[in-house]
Formats: sequence, structure tokens, C-alpha cells
Amino acid sequence: MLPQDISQHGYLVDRVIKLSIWGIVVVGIVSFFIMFYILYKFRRTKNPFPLSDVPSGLKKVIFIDYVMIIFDLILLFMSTWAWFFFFVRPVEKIKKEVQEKGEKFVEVRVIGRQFFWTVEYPGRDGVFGTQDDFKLGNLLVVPEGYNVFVKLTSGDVLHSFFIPNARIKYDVIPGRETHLWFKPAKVGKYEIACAELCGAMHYRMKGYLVVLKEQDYKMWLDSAPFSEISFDYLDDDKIKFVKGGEVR
Amino acid sequence: MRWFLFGLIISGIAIGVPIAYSKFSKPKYILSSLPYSYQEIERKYREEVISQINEKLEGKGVSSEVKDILEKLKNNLGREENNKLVERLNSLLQDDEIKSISSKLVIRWEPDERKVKIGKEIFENLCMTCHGRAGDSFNITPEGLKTDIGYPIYARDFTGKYHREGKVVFKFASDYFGEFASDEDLKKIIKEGLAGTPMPGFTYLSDEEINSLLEYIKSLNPRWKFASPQPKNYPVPPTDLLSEERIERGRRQFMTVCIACHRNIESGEEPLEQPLAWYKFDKKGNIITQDGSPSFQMIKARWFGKEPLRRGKPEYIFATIRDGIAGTTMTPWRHLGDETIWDLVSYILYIEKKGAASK
Amino acid sequence: MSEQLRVLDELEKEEYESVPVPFQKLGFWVFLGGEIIILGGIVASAILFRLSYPGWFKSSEHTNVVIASINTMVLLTGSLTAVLAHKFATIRQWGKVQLFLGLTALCGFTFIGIKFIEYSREIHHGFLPSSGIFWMFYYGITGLHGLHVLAGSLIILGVMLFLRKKKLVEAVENAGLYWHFVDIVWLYIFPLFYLT
Amino acid sequence: MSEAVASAGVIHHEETFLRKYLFSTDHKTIGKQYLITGIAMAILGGTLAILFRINLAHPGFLTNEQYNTFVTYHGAIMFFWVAMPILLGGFGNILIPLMIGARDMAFPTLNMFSYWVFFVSSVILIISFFVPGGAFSGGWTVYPPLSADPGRYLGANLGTVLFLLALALEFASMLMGGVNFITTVLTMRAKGLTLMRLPIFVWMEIVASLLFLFSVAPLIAGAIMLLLDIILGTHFFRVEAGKVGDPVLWQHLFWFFGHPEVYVILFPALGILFEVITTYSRRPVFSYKLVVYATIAAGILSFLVWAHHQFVAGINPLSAIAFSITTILISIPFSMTLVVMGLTFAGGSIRFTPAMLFAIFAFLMFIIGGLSGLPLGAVGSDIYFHDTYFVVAHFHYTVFTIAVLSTIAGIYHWFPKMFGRKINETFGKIHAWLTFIFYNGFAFPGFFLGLAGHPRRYYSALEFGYLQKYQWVHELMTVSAVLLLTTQVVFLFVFFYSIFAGAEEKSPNPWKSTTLEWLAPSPPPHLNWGSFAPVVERGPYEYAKNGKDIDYLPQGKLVKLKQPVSGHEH
Repeated sequence: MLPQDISQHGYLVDRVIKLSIWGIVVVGIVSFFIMFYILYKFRRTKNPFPLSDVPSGLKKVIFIDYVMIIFDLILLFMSTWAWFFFFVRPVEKIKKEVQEKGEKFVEVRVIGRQFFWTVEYPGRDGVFGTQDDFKLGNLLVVPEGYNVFVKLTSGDVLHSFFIPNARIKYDVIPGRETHLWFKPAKVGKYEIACAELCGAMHYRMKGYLVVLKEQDYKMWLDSAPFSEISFDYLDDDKIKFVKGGEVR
Repeated sequence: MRWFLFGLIISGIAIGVPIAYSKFSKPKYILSSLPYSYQEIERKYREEVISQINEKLEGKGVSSEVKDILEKLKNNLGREENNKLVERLNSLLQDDEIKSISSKLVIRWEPDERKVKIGKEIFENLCMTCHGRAGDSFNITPEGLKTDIGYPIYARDFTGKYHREGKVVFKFASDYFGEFASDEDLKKIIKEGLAGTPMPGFTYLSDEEINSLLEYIKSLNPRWKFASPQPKNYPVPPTDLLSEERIERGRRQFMTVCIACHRNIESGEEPLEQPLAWYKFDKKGNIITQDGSPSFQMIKARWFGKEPLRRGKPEYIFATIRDGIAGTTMTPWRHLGDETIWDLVSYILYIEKKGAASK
Repeated sequence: MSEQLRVLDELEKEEYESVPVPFQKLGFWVFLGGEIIILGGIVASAILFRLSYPGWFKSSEHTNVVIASINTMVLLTGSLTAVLAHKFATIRQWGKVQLFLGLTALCGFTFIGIKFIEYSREIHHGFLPSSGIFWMFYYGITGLHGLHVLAGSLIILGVMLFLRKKKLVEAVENAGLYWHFVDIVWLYIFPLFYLT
Repeated sequence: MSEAVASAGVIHHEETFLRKYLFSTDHKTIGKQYLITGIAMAILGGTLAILFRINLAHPGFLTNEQYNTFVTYHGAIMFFWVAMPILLGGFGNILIPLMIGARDMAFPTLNMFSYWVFFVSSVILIISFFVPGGAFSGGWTVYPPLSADPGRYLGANLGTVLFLLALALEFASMLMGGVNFITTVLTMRAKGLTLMRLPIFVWMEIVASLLFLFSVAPLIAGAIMLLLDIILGTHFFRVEAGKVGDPVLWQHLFWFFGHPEVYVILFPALGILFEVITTYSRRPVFSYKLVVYATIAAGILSFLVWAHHQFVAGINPLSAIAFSITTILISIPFSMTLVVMGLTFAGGSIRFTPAMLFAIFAFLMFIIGGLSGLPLGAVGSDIYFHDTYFVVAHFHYTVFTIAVLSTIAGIYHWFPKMFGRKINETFGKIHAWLTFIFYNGFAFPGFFLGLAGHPRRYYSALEFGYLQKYQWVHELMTVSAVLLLTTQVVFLFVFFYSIFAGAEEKSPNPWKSTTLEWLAPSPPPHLNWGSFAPVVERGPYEYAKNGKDIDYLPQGKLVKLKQPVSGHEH
């Protein structure tokens, strides 16, 4: 069910999802069975007169409460861990760590507008505000294995920057600057969705996340923005605009 | 008695708030105050061309048929009828220069409905927020869109409503008089964007998508129907670009000509502000006029090294200097000759690099 | 008819669980709780904005303290008369009750009138709700409070008419309570917009 | 002395149709008015839902503006114009005075007024659908800046203003109702009916009213600011160059109301379920005190969890963790309540009447709905699930259960008391089963869509490559939804038929239930008790007493009054 996880740390979120889903499935099934048992055993035709007290065996059902409490605690622990990893640590701190570890990273700015993402690249020198900055619409190209730091701002209304494959989502708020970071670990072409109602064409607010091999990324960067990207390992069929089911 | 009172109160609230709304709310759209409609623009264009023809015809004896053909051509006709009349006109008066003028009246192109429909979807998806619901960059506040060094700019108005002659002026794609832009040039801009402005490059759009998008954009202004634009040619830059002597020659040339508006950049002067040749309009779409005369939107001459060039490739810079920037006071400098222009290009690139280094 | 009412009155005493507080009072206090939270919400967000917005003090100099103080006096007089009305209601001197309630309502309308003059001055000086964060809170909150004052005056007038039919102490008390509530809200608004 | 009794004296002299049915101050008539209006709005909301579900199965059926509008109105209507009026206005008005042995509400005129305010609000809502510029389409949460500058971002200005106005009026009416409920229950209980002897339904209604009273106020404040933004162009929530303004402030104000609001409609539903289940399983509530305390605890906690709707919406991440903890905490009182409810079945002799079937299904669905809340409350997994179809499925499992299953259970249960007639039982059972099946058919696949990362409020899933393969799920959901609505429409026909031509119900207490309302004749006359007055002797659920012959003891008995009271009979 879950889309393929391409980011280094997506497994943190996946772990919480799997834990919670399986937990509630088990608890749900157990309680359903108990209920069906009760309903079957104490039906009118078989048990015409009510007992004066609940059979003591059934009173033990209260253990479900304790199960729930324990399950909640585990869930809280795991989920807080994932949350902490992604959002609680300030981006500057993460950046410093990354630099100390000597890992490579790229920075991009993403501006949400009705109904597309403008992605600002710092260009070859990797610094914003210089001559070789450039902007691309709906196209976020990042190198494989780099840490990607995304600054999110909005041009008009609320949006939400959602990369299902990277298990990443954060709202894009006018008048504020929000941050994201992730580490793509698999080359390919993925989709960026908007997860906050932003107007009539909300369902069309689709961007592309393209993860390239490092040298390919460099090659692309040299000629950007004047070059389209088409590498064999991207299933680079051109984007069709689909409406009403048929492909135009 | 009591419920009459209640009814009074409720209906008071229910009616009061909408009334208060209609009274106090700031009008967001005042379409009545926009200058031209689609038909008006077309009629204006036809009248302009026909007046040119009449000038040529002065003195020569003209048959009455010619006169009433011209009269007919003044109102917006369908494609076949219009083109028939134009042919008839040309056949009547064998005069090449008049023919060259009257050929402006031939309807060469008409929007293809299906493409326009798709184009409209794409437009609403990607362009509407800056270029306006109607494609006229209307009600988009000047604070809304800013260049990188932060002065407000307007997105391109595709309807020509705000232009004196109803033209759609593309600064870099049109010719200097803002006549028409070729699809190729527009495609380049859509795919590559304009650096330093909010216009990003939509590299991922496929050709048929861009075509239908252009189809929609062109369907917004009638003058496209008569258009016969030629794509600009971008020469290959010389190999010794950015060589010392080129830069030196370029600097000398710059100091003699361009300094008038762009000022002496290396000594850190600020460029002049120059009027744009189309109306300035406020947030509500009202045209701001001082004592009746149209006022102009001022823009700065490019501040080299301060913010990225709108289109940074050398051949683009070359074309810009050669053809000028439509609608602004940057006139074409064809007469300088290609070599000199290349000198200027290399000087500008040099300055840009210096600016980049200084940051 | 009054005969039957009397019958039912006794009947109710024997019918219901005995509760210390009369239900008119209780219902009114519950309602007042809601009101307090509404106005509290807006005033709180105003204070939050004010802390994060330095220009507040500069704009608040343009408000007219004199008029505001006069208004305060008017409201306080209204409270006084309301209290007196309640006092006379307890000792069942209904004529004076009518008089003092009338005075309170009069105070209310005076307040509205002065408020109108104040607004027209501000607008004349070119301060519109859209012309700044201070002004939008100023108009929003004082306007809302003005509406409450109007409602309070109308309620009191209604009570005056009501007293013709039935002599009810709770009615007078509740009307007075509402007036005090409006008054207290104003005492929060006054320093927030005029004295800083 | 109370208005109620006074009005009795007044009413005694007037008999006009207007007075009797339209502007009646009789709590039962007002309750029925609420019920009918709510049902009418429910049909409207359901139709909208069907329309946009068809569009999801076959994109292009509507335009995308229409789609957003319908989604918005469906949400708003189902919350504020269906669930609240039916559960608070309808059942609350009809049952509370009967259950506590009062003759009417404390403020009958206020009661009538509140209904008419509600009526006007629904009329304004429907008008706002047709105004020039189109209806509001920014989602029922009315997030700015979409709603703060609708002319620019949606092209619908007047529609938005009217929408907000209708919302405000609706809240005003519900506030009046809440004040009325609380006062009535606290002051007008029959002799011997102490607080701990109240039926659970009454408890739930009171807690709900208090929650609503104290949670709605900030939203009203926010709504005023939003209206100022739209009308006068202020900048409370709009962000423009050089102007301070914060869209997130609205989210805080809204959800501070929004989450208690869910419990405002949840608690009465739970109350109805308890009444129904105890009656048909002939067992007392497993632990009355536990339920009451858990309810109060949940009510208090519900004020501390609002920000779990905004985990990824720009709030401080550390506070997000705090809210996650409170959110998980609040699942505990509910799990207790549900366990108690389950144990109430145990040891009884269960009659599977239509009401009981609906109650059982509602109970099971509550289990699913509650459990599926955990992945959303846990902040880590909410990064992925926020604003996806998982949320949609979750709140349909809770809110649909509340607004439809529980409500219909209540209708089947109290129908004889309300109208003095019966609904055909066989039909009821078929109705229950069909509803159950189709409902799961349309709600459950949502979980899978959510896991696949399908965002909410998408006009069509076909735009995104990773969603295209789930189109068939949408089709399945649509088919089920259509069938579901059809079932309910048939039920409504039977419902209105039975009101006028159903079989007469002779006995006042057909289900052998204990609480006070079953002592009154059905339908109860004006002033309920005529020349008698109920006196309470024991707790509300005295079932399974002395096995064989009679297995229940009524909560109280009627005593003759010294002076006879004459209210007019309907």
C-alpha cells in the first residue's frame, strides 16, 4: 500500500505507521470477537431472562484498557522519535552536523503559488543571490545521497509540500518560512503533491522530484535552466495532462 | 407580538450584514474601468491600418468600390469574408507598398477551440495566480510580485487591455514596436523563465502542451489573428568572447552610448528610471491619470551586476541590444554592427561576473 | 388567569427538586460565561498582536483620550443607576426602579452617540480599519463593545416595559448584571487602546 | 415561578394553528421541528456527497469549482445543520424535560426563538449557494487566506460572507439551546431525581452543552475578525507586503472550537446508545459512575488537544509533541466508555430490534473509528497521514456513526413516544443491515487510499501517477455511497408514512424501559404530566431485578397533585 520509500530516513515514519496500523488491527479484531461472542451467547432466544450480574469471566475484558494504555505509550515513544528526527531539531543544527560529518548537501527554496511550485536553485556556486541563480516551475532536481534542505514560502495561500515517497510533509504558510530536510537515496522521478486545499486547481498542483546520479546532476546544473533533463533511468515519458479520464 | 420582534431582529441581521458588505467592502474588480474590449482592440487595429492605406491613396483617383471595401473592412469580419475583401482590394489597386500594408489585414490565424480549451486548463493551473484570471495580470498587487532586488513589477498582460494601442508587448520576444512575438521565442521564455523575476522556467512541459498554452494566450488578443511574426535569429557567439581587448572596446563603447541611461556602473552609479510605454493601473484596475493624460509605469534601466540579467545567455544579450527591449526606451542598436555589439556583450558579462564576485 | 398562575406556582414548589438558585439567575450566569469568553478571546488576541507589533504605541496616540474618559464616566454612571434600580427593586419601590432603569438606558444611548462622534472624527482624520493593525483591532473591539452596549440598553428598556406587566426582581438584577459586564469589558478596553 | 408554567396559563387560552405547530413553545413540538429541519438538510448534504462522489469515480462530471463547493457544503451541513440540530436540538428538546420529569424547558420562548434562528440560518445557507460569484468553496474549515480574500483566490465574495453569517446564526441558536438545557436540568428535576440518578443521555447532553458553550466563543470572535477581513479589508488573517497578519491564528481559534465540537455531537450519540442498549439487553449500565466521570474527563481533555489538527501546520514542534501526548491520553476515557458499553450487553437477554441492531452497529463502528484515530494522533505517523484520505475515513467512521447510525437508533427507539405509532420492525431490520453493509463499503476503502498517500479534497485522482491505479477504489466507494443514500431515502418515506398512518401504539411503555419518559402517555400532552407529577425513587437502569415475571423497575411513579393542572391536549 505505502508508496516506495526513497529517502534515507523514511523508515522512521514507516515504522510508526506499521506499528500503529498493526496494533489497531489486532486490538480491533480481538474486541470484535469478544463482542460477537457476547451477542451470540446472550441472545434472547437462548437466554430469555437476563443474568443478575455480568459473568466474572467477561469482566476481565477490562484488560483491553490496559493493553490500550501500554500500546499508546509505545506508539508515543516511536512517533515522538520520528517527529524529533525530522522537525524538532532546528535546520541550522542539522546543517552543522552534516558539515561536521563531511556529508554533502544542497539547498533549494520552494515557493508555493496557485497552483504550482516554484523551485529556486542557488546555481553552480551553491549560494543564493548571485548571478547564476535560476528558477524552475514544478521541477525539483536533487543529487542522490545528498542532504536536501528545503526552505518553504508561499506566494498567496496555504499549501502543503508533500513528497509521499520521502514520507515528508509540511505546510507552506504565507508570511512565514518553514523548513524541510530529507536525504534521497534512490534515483528516479517521483511526484510532489499539495496536501492543503488551495483553490479550484488544488488537485493539479503537482511537482516532480527528480533524483539524479551525482555526475548527471552536475552535468544538468551546468546547462540549467536552458536544458531539459532526460536520462535513461528516468522513465521520462512526457507529462500528459489528464482530465475526465482520457489522455489528451 | 414577541415573535414579530424576534423576526425583526433576525431579518435585521440577515439583511444587514450583506448590505454592510456591499456598502463597505472594497471592490476587488472594477472591470467597467478597463480601457479596451476584445472587439474594440480589433476595430482600433483595422482603423489604424486602413488610415495608413488612405494616406497612400491620397491624390490618386480611387474607385468607389475601393472606398466601400475599406469601409467594410473597418468592422470586424469573419475570416473568409475578410480575406476575400482584402484579395479584391489588392487586385483593384496594383501598388506593392499598399499591398504590403493591406496584407496586415489578412487574417492568417484563428484559435483552434480544442487546443484553446486545453491551453485554458494549463493556464489556470500554472499562470493564473500571477497573470490574472482573465490573463490580464489584473488585481495582482504590485507588492505581490517583486524582482530579486525588490521593486514591484506587473506580470505580462496578454489581453492588451491596458496598452494604448491594445498591443501585447513582450519585452524580449516582440520586436521593438511591440508588434508580434513568434511562438519559438515565447516557447523559449516559457521553458527558461526570466531570471530575477517570479517567472520560473517550465522546462518539463511538453511541446504540445506549450503549443496549446500559446494558442490560449493568443486567443486573448485579436491582433494575433493578423500576425506574421518572424522568429528572432540568435547568432553563435564569437570564440574570443570575454577576451581582454573585447572587454576594453566594449567598455569604451559603453561609456560613449549606454552610459546615458545605465550610468557608469563601475563607479557605482545608479541607473535612470525610464517610463514604460503602457498604462500604469492600480490594484482595482483603475487607470491612474494625472490631469487626464495617461501616466506611465516607471522601470529602472538594467543594473548590471546588481541582479541577474533577465536572460543571461550571450546570444540573448546580443539579441536584446540588437533589437532593443519592446515598450521601453531601450532602442535597437542594429546600426552599431555585430562586432561592436559583441564587444558590449562581453563587457556586460564581465561586469556581471565582477558583481557576482563582489557578493 | 393570575389565579391559575398562582396555583401552578405552588404546584411547582411541591413538584421539583429544591435548588438554592432561581433558574432565571442561573441561566443568565451561564449565558454571561459565554459572553465573557467571546470578548476575552478577541481582547486576548489583541494583546498578543500588540506584544508582537511595535507600531502600536505610535498609532494609539491618535485616539482621543478625552472622549474616551467621558464615555467611561457615562458607563460608570449607568452602573450606579443600575445598582440603585436593583436596590429599590428589592424594597419594591417600582416607580423609582422605572426611573433609574430609564436613566441607565439613557446612559447607554449617550455612550453610543459619543462613540459615533469619535468614529466620525477618526475616519475624518483618515484612520480606517484597513489602515493598520492597531486600527483594525480598535474598530473591531470597540465596535463589538458598542453593539453590546446597545443590546444592554435595549434589554433594559425591555425590562422597563416588562415591569408594567409583572414585578420581577430577577429581571432587574439580570439587566443590571449585563450592564456591569459591559462596563467591566470597557474598563479593559480603555487602557488597551487609549492609555498606551 | 417558571416561564414554562406561566406559558401554560397563556397557552390554555389560544388554540390557533400558528401557535400550536409553528410558533409553539412546547418542547416536544420544537424538538420535532428541529428533527424535520435536520432531516431535510441531511437529504441536501447527502445529495451533494453523492454528486461529488460520482465525480470522483468519473472525473469531469462536475467542474472543479463545483466540486470544491460541494465538498465544503457537505462538511458544513453534516456537522452544523444535521448532527447538531438533530442530536442537541431534536432529541435534547424532546427527551430532557421528559427524562427529568419537568413540564417544559426553563425558557420555552427562548427555546422557540433558538429554533427560528436556526431555521433562518439554514435558509441563509441555502441562499448563499446561489448568489452571484458562486458559493464559498474553501473547505468547511474556512482556512484563510482562501477565505479572507475569497474574491481574489476563489472568485466568491458574497457567498463567503453569507456562509459565515449562516454559521454565526447557527451557533447563536445552539448557544441559546445550550443555556436552556443546562438551566433546565440543574433547576427543574423531579422530586428525588438527584444528579447521580440522571439518565446517562441527560448527562451527555449537559456535558455537550457546556463544551459547546465554552468552546464556540473563540470561534465566534475569530469569525468576526474574518468578516472584518473580508468586508473592511483588515489584516487579521491576510498576509500582504508590510502588513502583519497570521493565518495560523485562525487555525488555532477554529480547532479550539473544532475538536470539542466533535465531542459535542459525540456525547449525545453515546447517550442514546446507552439508553437503547440497556433497554434491549435488559441489563443496567455496567458502571454508571465510570461512564459519567470518563465523559467529564474527556470533555475537559478535549480542550487540550486542538493542535493535533495542525501538527505540520507551522506550530512549535515541541508543543506538537505535547499535544500528541494529550491526544493519545484522550483515547483512554473513550476506551473505558466503550468497554463499559460492551459489558452492558454481557449477561443480558438481547432483543435484536431495529434500534438495537443500529446501536450494535454504531458501537462496532465506534471501535473502528476510535482506533483509527491513534495513527493520526501519533505525531510521527501524522507527518504522512495528515490531510490524506485516512483522515477522511477516520472521521466518517466517527461522525457518520454519530449523525446517522445513533440517530436512527434513537428514532426507532423513541418513535412510539414521539408520535404514538409504530414503524414496521422487519423493514427496520433490513434497513439496519443494508445501511451497515453499504456504509462500510463506502467508508473502509478510505483507509487504503490514505495509506497510499491520497490527499484529501482532490477533484480527481487521475492527475497523479502514483494514484491512478487506485481509481477503482473510488468507483467502489461511489457505488456503495449511492446505495447507502438510496436506503436512507426509502427509510425516510417509511418514517413519514408511519408518522401519519403507522399502527397505533397503545401502551405508553412498549419496550418495557425504566426511565421517566415512558411514564408519560405517548405522545405526551402539553405540559407532559397533566394533573400528575413524577416522583423518582431509584436510579435510571434497574433491569434484571427479579428474574422471571417482571425484570425491570420503573425509575419513578406518578403521584396525583392537589390542584389539577389543565394543559391542552394535542
